[in-house]
Amino acid sequence: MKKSIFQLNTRTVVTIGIGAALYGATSFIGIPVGPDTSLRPAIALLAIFGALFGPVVGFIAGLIGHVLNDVLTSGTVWWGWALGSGITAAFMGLIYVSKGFDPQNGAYKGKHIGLFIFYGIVGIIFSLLFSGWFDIAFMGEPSDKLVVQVTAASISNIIVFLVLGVPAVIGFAKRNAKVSHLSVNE
Amino acid sequence: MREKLLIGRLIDTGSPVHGLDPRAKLTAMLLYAAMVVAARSWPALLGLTAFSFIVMASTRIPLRTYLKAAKPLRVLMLFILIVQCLAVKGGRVLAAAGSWHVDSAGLEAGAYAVVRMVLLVSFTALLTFTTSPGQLNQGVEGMLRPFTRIGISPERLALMTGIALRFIPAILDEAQTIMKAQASRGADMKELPWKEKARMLTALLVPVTVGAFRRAEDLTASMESRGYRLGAPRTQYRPLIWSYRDTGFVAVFVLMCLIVVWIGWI
Amino acid sequence: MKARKAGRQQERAAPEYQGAAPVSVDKETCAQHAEEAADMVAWDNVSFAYDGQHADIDGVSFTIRKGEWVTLAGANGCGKSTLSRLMNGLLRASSGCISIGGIRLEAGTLGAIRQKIGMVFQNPDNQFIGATVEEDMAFGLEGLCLDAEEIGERITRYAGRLGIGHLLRRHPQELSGGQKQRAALAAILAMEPELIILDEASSMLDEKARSEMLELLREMHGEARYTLLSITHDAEEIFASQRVLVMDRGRLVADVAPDMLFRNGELLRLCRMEPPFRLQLARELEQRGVTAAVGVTGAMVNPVVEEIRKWAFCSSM
Amino acid sequence: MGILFEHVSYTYDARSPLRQTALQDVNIRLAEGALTGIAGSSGSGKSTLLQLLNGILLPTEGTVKVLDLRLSAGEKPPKLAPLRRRVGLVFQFPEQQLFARTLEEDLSFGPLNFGASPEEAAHSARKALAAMGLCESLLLRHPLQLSGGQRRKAAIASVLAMDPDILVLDEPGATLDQVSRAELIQLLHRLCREEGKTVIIVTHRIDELLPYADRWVIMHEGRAAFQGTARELVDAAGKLPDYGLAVPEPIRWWRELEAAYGLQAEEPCLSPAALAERIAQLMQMDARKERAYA
Ligand SMILES: Nc1ncnc2c1ncn2[C@@H]1O[C@H](COP(=O)(O)OP(=O)(O)OP(=O)(O)O)[C@@H](O)[C@H]1O
Ligand SMILES: Nc1ncnc2c1ncn2[C@@H]1O[C@H](COP(=O)(O)OP(=O)(O)OP(=O)(O)O)[C@@H](O)[C@H]1O
Ligand SMILES: [Mg+2]
Ligand SMILES: [Mg+2]
Repeated sequence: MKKSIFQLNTRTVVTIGIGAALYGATSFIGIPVGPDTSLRPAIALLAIFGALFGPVVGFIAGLIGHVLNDVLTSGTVWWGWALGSGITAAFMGLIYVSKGFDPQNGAYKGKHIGLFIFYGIVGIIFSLLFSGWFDIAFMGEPSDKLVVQVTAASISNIIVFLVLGVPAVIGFAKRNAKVSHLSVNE
Repeated sequence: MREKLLIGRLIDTGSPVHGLDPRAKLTAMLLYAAMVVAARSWPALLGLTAFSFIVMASTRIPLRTYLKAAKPLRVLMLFILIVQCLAVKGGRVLAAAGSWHVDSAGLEAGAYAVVRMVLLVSFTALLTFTTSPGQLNQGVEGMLRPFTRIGISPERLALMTGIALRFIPAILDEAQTIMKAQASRGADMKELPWKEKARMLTALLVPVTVGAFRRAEDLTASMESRGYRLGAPRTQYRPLIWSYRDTGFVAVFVLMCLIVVWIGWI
Repeated sequence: MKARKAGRQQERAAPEYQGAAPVSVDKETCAQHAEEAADMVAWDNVSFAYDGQHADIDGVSFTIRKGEWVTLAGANGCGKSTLSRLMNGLLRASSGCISIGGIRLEAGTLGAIRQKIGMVFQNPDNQFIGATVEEDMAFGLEGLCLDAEEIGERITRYAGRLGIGHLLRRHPQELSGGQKQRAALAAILAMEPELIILDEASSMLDEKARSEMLELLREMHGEARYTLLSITHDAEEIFASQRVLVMDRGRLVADVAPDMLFRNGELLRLCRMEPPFRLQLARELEQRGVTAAVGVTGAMVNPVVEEIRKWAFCSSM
Repeated sequence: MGILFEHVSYTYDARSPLRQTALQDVNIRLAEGALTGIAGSSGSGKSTLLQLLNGILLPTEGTVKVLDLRLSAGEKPPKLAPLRRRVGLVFQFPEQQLFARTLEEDLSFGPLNFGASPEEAAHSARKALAAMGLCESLLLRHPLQLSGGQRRKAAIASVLAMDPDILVLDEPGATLDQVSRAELIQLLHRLCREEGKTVIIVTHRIDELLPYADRWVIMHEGRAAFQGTARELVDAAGKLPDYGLAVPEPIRWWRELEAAYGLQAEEPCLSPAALAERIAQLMQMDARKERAYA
């Protein structure tokens, strides 16, 4: 059973909390590829939250997760990038709204995957442009640095999304098609 | 991994700053961030630096602990410095190699950006050094109160961030225990070749993710069986109390803000 | 059988309690139970299956009166934890009826019922909500709408009694196994719920902490306000309780007094228990012809003999 | 060779203001091929001690010598894979031990990593499962779909499947029913006697392990407060309350018997059967003596 995307019960709240924690925690892991940019497997998690719980949960979990990670590592929040994380997840979560897609019960079709990839890539690029613009506009960051950073981050995030995120969601859906009693879907 | 979290932790020295209302500290931090953005000249920046030192000193936490907070960003800072040096032209030529040359204006812009960053990062660490995550969360909840009108529920948000805060260390620990479990059965991340490492990373992320969702399940169970219901009335064990000292603290920041703007003006 | 099937179908249709999905049951039997307000817990023919086929809880009926202290015993995997999770609606019975404190467990009453039950889970790791032990204890108390003073008082009292007073500021993850278990217990006991369910809450405690916990439970039980259901494999804890429910492969097979359990070899085998050391010793002595009846001279043997008298053990084993 | 702790200390979060010293200046020798019991009140550092044994934690001070490896504070540790091949550690919480998608995958994870073929791995997985008395129908379940006790048995099985030389178990009996606990101890005892494995068990139920353990270590506030044989433990039993432990019942009985009959030189009988046998003997002697007087 798919729930409305705006329904908030204790479970959703906890899921968002734990999701944010997961994103925040895994954001520590990364293979550096540029200044302040790295291949972060955490991006795959945004895909998972989005696909499994919808854009709203994805957005909040991504945002809070990023903010907390920032707070915990340096004490400073880069709001542009934090919002960016949320936006990415929200875009990826658009797939949740489309008809017939329900990974929790193992229901998905080929076209969903195509759509998911499309949403994901658009989301990544859009959110990074947003973050870059935000930094220039509000934080007074030098713009040349940001061009490099945004490009590097887009590429690395798309790679992670395609290599880890999409297969993870498909794998999850496949598994749920078989096993009916996963702890997640009770 | 856990050690990385260190800088985000409370260091209890019992200073007056520790005792302030988290809302006051949050407001002050926002003002401070505004000051850093507004400080567009060297005198303003120096004034701000001096101000920062005074406030930092009043927390009785050693200065080097603050500097440590900025350490993870050193690569980024170096990068910014280099980019700025190469990009901004003007003033005296300091060094040249072929068609490349570094100008004094470039160096100045670079140094300027770096100082601002160090200030921002190390000073905002003050918030996390002097406030427990729970208090911080309570503070955020308090700050968001006015937004209830537009449909944001601060309690829920606070609960979400609270859970997230509580579980980040837990998840890191879990990742660590899974790594331990895998290592003690012969798959040590540290000792594997690169390609294997990538494979292991997935072998780590999957159980951590699944584990986290199971935690969500267990935690919901635990909360619900302690009678938690969304929106049900609750009392607070440590309610926030705003005192005149909090007003004073914020006032100092407002004043400093005005000074910075004023310096920028003249 | 039929009723169970119908229940399962419903379960599939509405896997969550939030929806108003009535459990298909005999309304009369339930009403009957609800009338007997002295019953804290009343189960009537409850079944449950994780996979929808093999009943993990199979037609279980029992009642626990207010103020009683009952132990649930049984071999590993016989369904004790499942039973406890059915009790507060974390799992949903496929058939049968559960009522707690006279209220029937169903979608609408879930909140009210959970208010009455305090439950310590088998694995202490995932049940901490707060970022410190203190915050965690406060979480439940805040939900009870107590004032700050009362909360503080209860935290100090219960943490002190369970010997974790010095750990209040710690992150739950930074505790040792036994410390975690005591912290989880303290958080529940501090809420002073009407019905306390302990799922192997003492399994990692050392002897001393265990007896401290038992002492506290005894005291709470003495106040007659609390009903206790403890799941345990520990003989000492079983002796402290008034009644033992023995489970075997999802069924309730016995409902006896603790000392009767230890006298009944058949039952002991079913729940894979062994009598405590002194009973084993007494039995061994008996097999060797050393009984209370035999004149015992040595100074030392007297205590054993006394024990033998106490448990009135002669030829039953 | 065996296992040697030399002035070992361990501090959690050593470099932070939140440091917690769990072990302080521990000096222990654990004999090879013996069954050692470790006890101590909760929070005394037992779990920490065990994790030092296979390099999961590295000492913050001092040196741990396991087999032919040295783990020293401040030194770069040698390659640990061979160590882990030979030291199997069962964690205190089985949830932390099991991570794979099915129990079968989990059980064969270790053997596969140490170079067994898939068939061999499957075989040792099944063997370990049988040794722990679990049903094969559980193999396809997710580890978290087991009951608490089954999960613990599965965690132990996952280590048994690797067939390590040194078996280290952290409270393996917690949440197991009593018969399973007794069976487990007998299994470990057999592995120790017949296959020469070194077995180290942390337990809160000293009485259950007493008849089997060759040596004991008692931890107290991060220090090794006592180490020695069962006989020495009986002699030192008076100090146990100081270490926050109750005197185990078998020891209490034996000490009374000892005092009454002057058996201080004897190897103590600590299982119900052995103790009863000894009491019966003593009483027969008494009876004979009485008859002789009469
Ligand atoms: N991850 C951790 N971070 C900080 N401190 C810890 C951590 N784990 C344990 N400690 C502390 O170290 C001390 C020793 O803990 P350890 O887990 O070794 O105890 P233990 O003897 O195994 O106890 P138990 O019988 O309760 O499991 C305890 O005081 C504990 O609070
Ligand atoms: N999530 C689950 N999915 C499927 N089966 C389960 C699940 N949890 C438990 N079981 C099965 O249900 C049965 C009862 O489990 P339960 O946890 O209630 O046992 P228990 O009596 O608490 O045992 P223990 O003493 O080992 O904790 C077991 O056979 C177990 O394998
Ligand atoms: Mg159980
Ligand atoms: Mg331990």
